[in-house]
Amino acid sequence: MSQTTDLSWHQNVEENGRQPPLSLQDVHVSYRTRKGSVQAVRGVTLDLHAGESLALIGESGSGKTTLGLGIVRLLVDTAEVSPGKIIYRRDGREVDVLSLADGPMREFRWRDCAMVFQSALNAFNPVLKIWDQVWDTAKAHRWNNREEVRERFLDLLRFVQLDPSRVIDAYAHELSGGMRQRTLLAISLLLDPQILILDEPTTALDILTQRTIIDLLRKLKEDLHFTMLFISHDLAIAAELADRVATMYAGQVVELGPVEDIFYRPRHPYSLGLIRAVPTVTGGFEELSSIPGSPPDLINLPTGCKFHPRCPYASERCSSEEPKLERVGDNHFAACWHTDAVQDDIERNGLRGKKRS
Amino acid sequence: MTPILELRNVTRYFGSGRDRVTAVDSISLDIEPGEIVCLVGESGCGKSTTGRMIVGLLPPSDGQILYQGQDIAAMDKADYQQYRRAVQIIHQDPYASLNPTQTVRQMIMTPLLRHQSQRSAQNGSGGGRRSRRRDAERRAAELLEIVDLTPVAEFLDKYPHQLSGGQRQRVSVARALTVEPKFIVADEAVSMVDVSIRVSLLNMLSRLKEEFDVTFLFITHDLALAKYFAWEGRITVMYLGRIVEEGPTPRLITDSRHPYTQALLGAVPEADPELAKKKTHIELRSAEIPSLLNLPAGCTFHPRCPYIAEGECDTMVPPLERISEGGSVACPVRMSEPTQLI
Amino acid sequence: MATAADVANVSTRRTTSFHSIVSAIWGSYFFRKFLRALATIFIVTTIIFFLVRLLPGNPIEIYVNQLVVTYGMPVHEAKDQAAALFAIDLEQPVILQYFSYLQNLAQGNFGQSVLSPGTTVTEVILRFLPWTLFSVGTGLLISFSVGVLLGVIMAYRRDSFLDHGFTVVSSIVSSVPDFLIGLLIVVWLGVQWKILPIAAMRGAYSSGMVPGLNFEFFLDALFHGALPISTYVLTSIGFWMLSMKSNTISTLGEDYVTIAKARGLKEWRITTAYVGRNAILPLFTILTIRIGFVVGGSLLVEQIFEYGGIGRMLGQAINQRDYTIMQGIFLIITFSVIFANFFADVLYGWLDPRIKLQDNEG
Amino acid sequence: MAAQAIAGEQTDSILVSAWKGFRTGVRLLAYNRVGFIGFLVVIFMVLLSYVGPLLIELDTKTKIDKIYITPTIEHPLGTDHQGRDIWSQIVNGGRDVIYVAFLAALISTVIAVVFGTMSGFIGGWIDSAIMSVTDIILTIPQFPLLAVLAAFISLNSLTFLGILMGLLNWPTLLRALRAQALSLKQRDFIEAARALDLGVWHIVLREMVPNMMPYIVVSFALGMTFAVYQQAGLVFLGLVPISAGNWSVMIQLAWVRGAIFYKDSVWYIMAPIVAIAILQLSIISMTRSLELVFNPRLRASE
Repeated sequence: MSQTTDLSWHQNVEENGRQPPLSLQDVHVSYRTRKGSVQAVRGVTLDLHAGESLALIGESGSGKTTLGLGIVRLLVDTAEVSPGKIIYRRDGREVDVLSLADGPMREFRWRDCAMVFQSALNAFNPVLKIWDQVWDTAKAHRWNNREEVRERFLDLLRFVQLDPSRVIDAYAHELSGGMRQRTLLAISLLLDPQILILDEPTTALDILTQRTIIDLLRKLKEDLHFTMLFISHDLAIAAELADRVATMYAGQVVELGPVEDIFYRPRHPYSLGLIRAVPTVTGGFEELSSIPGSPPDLINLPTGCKFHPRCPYASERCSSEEPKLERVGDNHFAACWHTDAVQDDIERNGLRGKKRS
Repeated sequence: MTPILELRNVTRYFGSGRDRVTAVDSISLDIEPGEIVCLVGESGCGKSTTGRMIVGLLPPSDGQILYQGQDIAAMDKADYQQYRRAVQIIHQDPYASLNPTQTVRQMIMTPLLRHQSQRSAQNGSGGGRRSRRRDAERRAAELLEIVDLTPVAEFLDKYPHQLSGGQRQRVSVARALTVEPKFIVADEAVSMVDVSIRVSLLNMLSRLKEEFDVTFLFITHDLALAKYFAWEGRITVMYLGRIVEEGPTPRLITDSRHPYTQALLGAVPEADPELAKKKTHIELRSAEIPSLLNLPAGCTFHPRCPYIAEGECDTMVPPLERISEGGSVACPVRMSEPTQLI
Repeated sequence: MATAADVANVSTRRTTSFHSIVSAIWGSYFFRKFLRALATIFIVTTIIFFLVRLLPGNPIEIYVNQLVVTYGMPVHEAKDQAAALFAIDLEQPVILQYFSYLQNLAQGNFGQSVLSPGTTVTEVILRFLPWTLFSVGTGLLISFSVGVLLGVIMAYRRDSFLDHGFTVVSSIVSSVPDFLIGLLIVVWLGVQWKILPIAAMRGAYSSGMVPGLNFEFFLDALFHGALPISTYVLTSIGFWMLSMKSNTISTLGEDYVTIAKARGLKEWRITTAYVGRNAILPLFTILTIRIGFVVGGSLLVEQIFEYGGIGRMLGQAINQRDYTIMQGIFLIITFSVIFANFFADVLYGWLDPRIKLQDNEG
Repeated sequence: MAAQAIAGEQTDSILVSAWKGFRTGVRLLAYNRVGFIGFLVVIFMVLLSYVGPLLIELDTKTKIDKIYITPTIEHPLGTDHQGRDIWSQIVNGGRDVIYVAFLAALISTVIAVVFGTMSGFIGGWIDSAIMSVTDIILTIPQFPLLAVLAAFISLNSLTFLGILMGLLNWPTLLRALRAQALSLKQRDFIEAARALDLGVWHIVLREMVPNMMPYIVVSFALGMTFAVYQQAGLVFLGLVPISAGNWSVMIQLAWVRGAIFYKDSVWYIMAPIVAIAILQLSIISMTRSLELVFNPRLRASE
C-alpha cells in the first residue's frame, strides 16, 4: 500500500533505539473514597521500548486502565499519582510527565502520546462533525494549515479503510461502532505520536469488526513499527498483537516477558490460571478450569502475595511475604515464590487442560 | 420424541412503516429435550430477540412457537402458565438482572412461595402458612447450594450490590431454578463476568443440565465459548435475522460451510500467539454490516461475501439445506466446500 | 481484501437512502411539532368554551338574568346583548354556538367586554400583551443566560465557597413564590429603605410618552419593566443555575470530554464546545415547560408592581368577573405559551443534530 | 444445616425489624446536613401549626392603643393594624396552608404515580393517550387556569380547593415518573419477574415502586410547594373567600389595605412572607434527605 509509507513522518527506531521512550518507575495510584483509599496501582516499573508493542493484561480492578490514564494524566480528581515517576524521552530529551506544567502537558497529549479508548461509541462530541473535532485537535497543537490537515486526515481515513467523504462531514451518531473506532484510530495517528496507548481497543465490537481493527493494528505494528501499549482484559488481543506482555493483578505487574514466554511458559500462577480459563476456537475440545475466588478488595488488600487467597500453590510464606518481580528467564520476570511449582505443573499436566476430540 | 421447543417460521418486526426493522426473519428451529443449542451471531442478528420470544417476553409477529408440541399462542391459561414457568431466562448484565431493593432471600423466596401455594392448591394438600414458609426456606437454601453460593447463610441476607458479578449471576440462576424449569435461555449469561471465573459458571450450568435435565439455549457472540459449552450439542449461526448455518458443534467448528460462519471462525482472536499467526482469515468485501432498515436483497451476506455468484446470491434468498456431514447450510454456492482454518 | 472502492460503493448507496430518511424526518419533525401545537390550541379553546357555557353558574346565564332582573330587559333582548358580547349566537344549539365561536376566534373576534361594552377583547389584548411578552421574555432571557453561565462556573468550582454561596442563595430565592419576592421588593426597596421610586415605576411606560421605536421610549419601558423583570430573573435563575451545574458535572464525566482532553485541546475550547454545548441542550426541553410557569407568574407579579401587562388585566377582569375579557386573555396567554414552546422545540431540534433520529425512534 | 441457619435468621419480630428500619431511616436522614435541617424545620412547622393553636389562641381583639407596635415580650412579632398579636396569627395560620398543600400533593402524586407507571409500564396506545393529555395540560399555564376556574366556580371549601389543585398539578410529576417507569421496565430484573410469572401486581408494587420511591417522595414534596404557591396566589387575587387566619390571607389583607406602604407595618407584612418562605425552603431542602432515605441502594447497604 503506497499511501501507508508516508504515514509516519519521524518514526525512526534506530535513532531512539537506545533509550525506551517511556519508563514507568515505581508508579502508585490511589483513589480517595468514603470507605478508604483504593490502591489501584501499586509500584509498577516498566519500560516501553521504541517500536515494540506491550500488552497489559488483567481483569477488572487490576489497575491496567488506571495506569493507562495515569500516563496521560487523565485520572479523576480523586486520584493521586504518587510516589513514582513517568519518564518520557524524545530526541534525547527526558521529562517526568508527572511534573509537567499544564501547557507542556497539553502538548504532550496526542502529539507525543495518543490514546485510543475503549468506548468509541461515546468518544465523539455528539454535536460536532468529525472534521470539526479533527480540526480542533490540529489547531490545539498549532497546526493551522487547514488544507494540510484535511489531506492528512483523508489519508488516514483511507488507511483505516473508511470512505473519507462519508466520514469527514458526519456526526458520530451517523457512524457504526466499528466506523467510530476506526475513525478514532485515524485521529490518533493525526499528529504522528511517538507512543500509542490502546485501552481495550476492540472490546464491545463485533467479531468481524474486531478483526478489521486487529488487522489494522497489526499493520501499524509490523509495517510502521509504532510503539504501542495495549490494555486489555482479553488474552487474545495480547496473543494477536503483543511483542511483550505484562500481567497485572491487584495493581501490580506480576509477570512480564515476551509473548511466547507468557503464553507457553508462564511462571506466575495467575497467568497460568488465565490461560487455562480461556477457550480457543481452533483445535479440539480442551477441559478448562477457572481461578477460584474473586478479585481482591482494593481497599483491604490481603497480606503478602495478593494472589495467595486464590492460588493453588500458596504456602504460609505467601500470606506473609510479598514476592517481587524476579528474573525467571531471558527478559522474563515473575513475582511469585513458587515459580518452580508452576513449571512442574505445566510439565506434568500440560499447559492447557485435557484434550477431547 | 417431540421437541421440547420448536420455532416454525418465526418472524419479529419492530417499528412500523418506513422505520420497520425485521429483527428475526422466518426462522425455524427444533430443540430436543436435554439438548444444548448455541445461538451465535453478531449484535443485531436477532439472537436475543429470538431468546426473548422463546421465553414469552415478546410475541412473534408471525410464525409459531411450540412448547412440547403445543402452540404457545393457542394455549389455555393453565398450560400457558406451565409453559411460562418451564422456560426461564438468564440475562447478560449481572448488575441489571437483580432488583437492588431486595435481598437474595426475598428474590428466591417470592417465586417459591407463590408457586408453591398454587401447587398445593392444585393438589388439595394445604399445610399451614408457617410450614409452607419453612419448606420454601429449605428449598431456597438447597438452591443456593446448587449454584455454589456457600455457606448459604452468608448470602441469604445480602443485597445485590454486596455481591460480585459472578455471584449475582449465580443468584439469577438460583432464582430461575425456583420454578423447576425444563428449558433455560442463557442470553450472553457469562459475557460480562471476569474471564477467570467464566468457566466455573459454564461448568455449573453444564452440571444443571445433567442433574436436572434442563435443556439449554445458550446465546452468545463468542464462538469459543459456544464451542466449549456446546461441544456435545449444536451451534446455530444467525446473520441479520436469518439462520445461515447450523450443525453439531464439532462439525461446525472444524468444517463450516457458510462463508459467514467461516469468516466468524477465522476472525475470532485466539489466545495463543502461534495459532493467531497461523490462522487464515476470509477477507470480506466490505467491513460494514448493512443496516437492518435497508437489508440487501437475496442472501443478506452477499454484499460482504467473497464467493458471491452474481445474479444468484443478490436475488434469491438461499434456503437452509441439509448436508451429509450433519446440520444444514443456507449457501448453495459453497455448501459442498470443506474448509481449513489452519 | 476490502478495498476502499468497495467500501465507498456500499456506503454511498447507504448514504443516499440515509439522507432521504433524515430529510424526510427533518421535515416531519417540525411538521409534527406544529400539528401538536395547533391541536393543543384547539383543545384548550374547546375546554374553555365548554367551561364557560356548561358549568353551573355559567356567566352568560348570570349576565342575562342580571339584565332581566335588574334592568327589566326582555329576555330576548338580554340574550341578544349577551350574544353580542360573547360573540356567539345564543339561539343556536350549543354545538353550533361552538362552531360560530371558533369561526369568530379565527377572525380575531374574541367578543366585547362585559363591563364596558364597546371595548373589544382584541383591543385589550393588543394593548397589554406586548408588555407582558417584553417583560417575561427579557426576564427569561436574562435568567437563562446568566443562570447557565453561573451554573458552568459552579460546576467547575465545585465545592468552593462560590459554589456553596450561590447554591444557598439561589435555593432560598427560588423557594419563595415570585409575587412574594415582588412584595419584598416593594416593601424593602420601595417603602422601608426608599431606594426605588415605586410609584413612578408603575404602568408599562410613563404617561405622556408616545410609544414608538426610539431609544428614549425604550429606556422608559425598561425603567417601568425593571421590577417585574428582576422578579422573574430572581425567581427562575436558581433553577437554571442548579440544572446547568448538574448537567455540566455529568457532561464532564463523558468519554468524549476525557478524549478531548487527551487530544490536548485547550481548556476553553473543551469548556465551550464540548462541555457547555452538550450540557445546555437538555435545558431547552425544560425551557418549554418553564415558559409556562413564568407567564403564569406574570398574573401575580404584575399586580404587585401595577405593571401594565396582560397579567394585570386578567387579574382585574377576574376580580370584576368580566368573563369575555378573562376568557380572551386566558386563551391568548395559552397561545403565547404554546407558541413559545414550539419555538423552543424548534431551537432544540436545530441545535442538536441527533434530534431527527431520536424523534424517529421515540 | 443451611436450613437451620436460615431459621436462625428468622427470629426478628416485626417490631424489631420496624425499629431497625426506623433507625436506618434516621441515620440516612441525618446523612445530608441540609436535608436533615430541612426535615427538622418541616416537623417544627407542622407542630407549630397543629399543636401551637392549642396553646396560643388566635388574638381577635382590636386594641386601638397597640396598632403596629414593634416586637415586645408580650407580642414577639408585634401587632397588626388593629393591634392584634401577629405571633398568634402566625401560629394559627399555618394549618390551612399545610392541609391544602398536603391534600393537593397527595392527589397529584397519586394520579402521577398511577398513570405515570401505567403509561410507562403498559406502553402502546395507553401510553400515547396519557402522554398526549399530559403534554396538552402541561402547555396551559396552570396558575391562570386555576385563577379562571376559581372565578367561574366559587371555591368556598379548603378541601375542594385542595382537590382542584391536585387535579391540575400532576403533569410535571407524571412525566418524571413515567420516565422512571420506562427505564425500569427495560431492566432485566423486571423481565426476570415476568418470566417467573410473578404477576402484574407483584411486578408493579414489589419490583418497580420500591425502585421509584425516591422520585415519588420528591414529587410529593415538590407537589406541596406548587400547591403552597398556588393557594397563596389565589388568596392574594381574592379568589378564595376564606376569612379565618391564614398566612396567605394575612398577606392579602396587608396588600388590600395598603399596609405594605406603611413604614411601621413591616413586621406585619414580613411575618407571613417569612413563614411561607421557610415552609417552602424546608420542604425543598428536605427532599435531599428523603431521596437518600428512599434510595434502595443506600437503604439496603445499612
